[in-house]
Amino acid sequence: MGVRLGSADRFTIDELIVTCISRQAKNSDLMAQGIATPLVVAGYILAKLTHAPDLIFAVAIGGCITNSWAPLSISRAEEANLERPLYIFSFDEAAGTLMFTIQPKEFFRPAQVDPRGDFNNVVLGDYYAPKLRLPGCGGIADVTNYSPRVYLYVPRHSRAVFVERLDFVSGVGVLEEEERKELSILSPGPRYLVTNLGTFDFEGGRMRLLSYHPGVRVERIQKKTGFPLAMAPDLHETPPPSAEEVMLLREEIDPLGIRELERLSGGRRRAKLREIIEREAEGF
Amino acid sequence: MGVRLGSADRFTIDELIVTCISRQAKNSDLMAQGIATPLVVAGYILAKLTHAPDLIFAVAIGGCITNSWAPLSISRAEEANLERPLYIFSFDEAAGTLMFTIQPKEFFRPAQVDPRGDFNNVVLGDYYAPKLRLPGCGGIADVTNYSPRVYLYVPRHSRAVFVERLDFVSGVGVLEEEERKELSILSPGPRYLVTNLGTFDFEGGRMRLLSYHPGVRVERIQKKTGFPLAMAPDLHETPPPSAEEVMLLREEIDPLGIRELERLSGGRRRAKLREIIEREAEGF
Amino acid sequence: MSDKVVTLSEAVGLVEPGDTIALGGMTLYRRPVAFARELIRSRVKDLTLLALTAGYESDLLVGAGSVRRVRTCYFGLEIFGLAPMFTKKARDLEIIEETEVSLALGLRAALSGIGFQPARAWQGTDLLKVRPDVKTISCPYTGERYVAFPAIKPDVAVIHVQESDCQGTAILKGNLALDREMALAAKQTIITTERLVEEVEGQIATFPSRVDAVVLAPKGAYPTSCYPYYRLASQEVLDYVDACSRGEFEEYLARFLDGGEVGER
Amino acid sequence: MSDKVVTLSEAVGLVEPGDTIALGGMTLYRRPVAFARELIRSRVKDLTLLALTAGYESDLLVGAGSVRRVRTCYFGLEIFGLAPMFTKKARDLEIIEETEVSLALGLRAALSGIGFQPARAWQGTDLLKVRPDVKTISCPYTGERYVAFPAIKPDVAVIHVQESDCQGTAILKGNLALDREMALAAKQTIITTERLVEEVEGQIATFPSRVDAVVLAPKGAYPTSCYPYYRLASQEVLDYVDACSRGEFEEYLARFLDGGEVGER
Repeated sequence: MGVRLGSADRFTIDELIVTCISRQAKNSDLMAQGIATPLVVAGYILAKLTHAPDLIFAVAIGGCITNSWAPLSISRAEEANLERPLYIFSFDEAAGTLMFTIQPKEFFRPAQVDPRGDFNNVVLGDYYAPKLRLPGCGGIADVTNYSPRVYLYVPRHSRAVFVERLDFVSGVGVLEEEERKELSILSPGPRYLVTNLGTFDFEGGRMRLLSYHPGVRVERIQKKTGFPLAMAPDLHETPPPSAEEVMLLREEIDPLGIRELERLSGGRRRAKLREIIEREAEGF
Repeated sequence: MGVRLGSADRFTIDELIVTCISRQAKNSDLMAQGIATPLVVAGYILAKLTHAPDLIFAVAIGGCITNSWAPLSISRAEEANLERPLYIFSFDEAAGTLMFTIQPKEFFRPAQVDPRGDFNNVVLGDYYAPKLRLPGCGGIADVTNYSPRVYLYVPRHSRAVFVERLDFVSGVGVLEEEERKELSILSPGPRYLVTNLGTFDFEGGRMRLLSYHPGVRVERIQKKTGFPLAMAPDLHETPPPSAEEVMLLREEIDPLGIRELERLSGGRRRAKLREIIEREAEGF
Repeated sequence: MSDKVVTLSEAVGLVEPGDTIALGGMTLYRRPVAFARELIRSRVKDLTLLALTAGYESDLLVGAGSVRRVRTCYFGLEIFGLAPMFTKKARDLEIIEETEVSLALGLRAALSGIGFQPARAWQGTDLLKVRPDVKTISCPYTGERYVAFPAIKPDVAVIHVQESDCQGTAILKGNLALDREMALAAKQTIITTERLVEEVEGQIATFPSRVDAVVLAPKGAYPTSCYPYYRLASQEVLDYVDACSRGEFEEYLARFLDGGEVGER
Repeated sequence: MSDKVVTLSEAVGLVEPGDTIALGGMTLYRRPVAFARELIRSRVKDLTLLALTAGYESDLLVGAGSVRRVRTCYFGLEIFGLAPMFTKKARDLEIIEETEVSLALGLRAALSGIGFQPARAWQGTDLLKVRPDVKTISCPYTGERYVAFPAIKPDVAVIHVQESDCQGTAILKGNLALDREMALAAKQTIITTERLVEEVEGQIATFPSRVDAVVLAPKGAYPTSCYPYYRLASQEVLDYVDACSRGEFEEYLARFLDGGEVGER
């Protein structure tokens, strides 16, 4: 979906997702950025430019902690992150001690999610004869053992993503107290999930609709989900981005529209990518 | 014992000990320096200025690795070490991984040594009602579990130091193969020992005289040792420092005579210390 | 100290078939691409490829058939999408699942000279099922069960750096990834460097006693980045993805192998 | 972000009787001496003193009766000799033997959120006899027996730094000791700083989310050093040793407590 130009009260679904991500960041939070997550990066920067000016970022690209930001970029992300780092870490330190201790919030993008918030980034189909081998889970199987600040986002909500049973569990959801204890798991599971259709949590160990995005019917969300959803008592429409948020996103944070890549695939994605890279090369 | 001025073929026992330490350093070695060990620091620098120009130092004061050196100093040791460090480490890294991996040579000064090279830096007398509580063993109980490069020096050889049985074992000596395996100990025990009377090793698991210092009779060494010594087949006189080595020590490496402190105690030590500190304050 | 400077092809000669080879950098950042090119040319096979995150040059190694086994926590091209040859050949590769913690602590165990490192990780996931070699251990204090990650000791580590001296004392600018740990843990370590200098300045990243070969390889990470000297050559990576999507990996590989030490747009 | 700047006496107020208090720096280098002075004035007792190496201010704390228990791998005055009050009172103190590894890995276990860290250390020594709380563990891969060092979580860490901002983002120059680890592992962390700055430059050593109080304390490490601002005041340390050797600790202590925040020769 392209950016619809026009008055600022109009917004794309990408922009709504970014805004939802932004709203989960509180001031002074430390926010972790994985790789290939432009919607997340845009969301964090949006928070910093609006309600959370003291936000700090722990970034994988560049391997550092920084409180500065630059517009989204493909070719220049690393140098932007490393321009004024507060702390450069090795992954020995990051994975071994630092991330446990400073406990960043992080948004992960799962390929599959089950009703209690377990998720999968490793493989689709049978593990030993996969339909599709995915890149792997990075540090998700680590973080979801201890972090109270696991957040999820799914740019393309579908029954292929939200399944009753995962092909492979690589991220831990909301477990029963007894199971958590037996497995020495400290994490309470994912705290929040935003998709292109609505926002959710896993309160009580079952995925629950908190809000539906403007123009999306609850029935459609349920239909696109491979298991029955719980409904929050105060179920409501997701508040749209403000005019200022949309303006910041389009003009300051992501003028090249890199955030749109997360909702594209195949040839359309490659074409968009080439367009962005060419514009970057021209110095945008 | 003060520095005897005069022709350079004369030398003090401190200078002979320093020279023996120096000779254990091979070019390109990494040499670790603990705290309060001026004889060792002088020995390492002497090696660097003579046969081992590429020597690298891992220093506790300053917490870094460096290949530069400065004359011995009390007030300025830290800034000298930190002037041009190659690597600043935290003790988490140093103790946790780095020292095991880069395996420096280190000279330790034990308060007691037993026949097989176990040693003690924790307490004299009964542990729970000590005659004298010592500062503690630093990392000795760690290093002697794995390092093949443990070296010892004892500036005042006596029956109080070399005892049949230690009051407390805080450094591991030469164990039987079976015992080493049972205790997961990789270190073969101390490789070398220099005292004010001679040089030794622990070949075969028993302290063995390798060389007697000029003017020292073997009988005297045995008499000053609280257990029978083995004798090396090629037992010989310790080669004295060269004129150049003595000159370097007195004029370049330790013009203030800080190395002498290790052989003094009580009021004489404090007086010497005050003299050195005052000379340092005057800008020597 | 002995000068360890050799050619790329001499350095590749240190790699034996069957070796576990650890490549430094992250995905598309400071990867030893020039080394990978020479490694493919050498026709050494059966390698186990170890990487924090495997990207461009790893995919070429897989596509070229140099690799039998992969150990990484991520194999992909980040914003450029899936790694085409890894994705295509996944069924034929032996994939040893890793995560950030299992890689970091595996290397740390080797660096600490012990067999394992404990962590609160992996439990409740299927990773332990597909890694039956990974054991758990009970904490003697809390009674909790932790995963005991086994030591990882690569046969060869290859790290691309900004500056090194002739003995292998090198520095890294930005992005440390797991390079320092790989360089220390490996049985043999190869440094490829943008610049050979008389003496490096700043915090060193490698210790000469643990470095076996130094190769001068300017632009040796291209088309991946080498901060701050050059940035990621996004068009080149996209060309690779496009070529693969047209089924033209072999043609791309031929061009890549032809490319000499330096690629430029 | 909230400003955490308080006075020394407010910061000392965070320390409760019975607390384990971790002091940063090493022996005679970058010690929180101004804080120790205020701590003695506060008459808080029964403290467990944790230090990588305990030196000048630790000996004063012991002499003044603030400390009941000591956890360190070295308690002394380096080239100045034994720490007089520690040596004198050793029989009355509870001494928990530590080494570099047990301290470093104890803090690391806390930072990793687990109960222990394994190491090849202490075996064949008497340390395990006098630390019956320290257990061993069998490696599930090699079968070797390692020591399992228990997590150390200080109640309060006090770190003297060269520069900090008002929120507790601080830097350390030179000599890191175990300060970064103490500051992260402690339940509460107090920074005393030579300078308060708007924004620190360079690699940070502390994270504001883990800092509770910031105290401006110029010359706050005197007579120990604060590289590169001032060096070890050797004459002052020697005066202390001399005073103690004349049996005049109490007189020295009175002068020390009188000394205000800054001592100068």
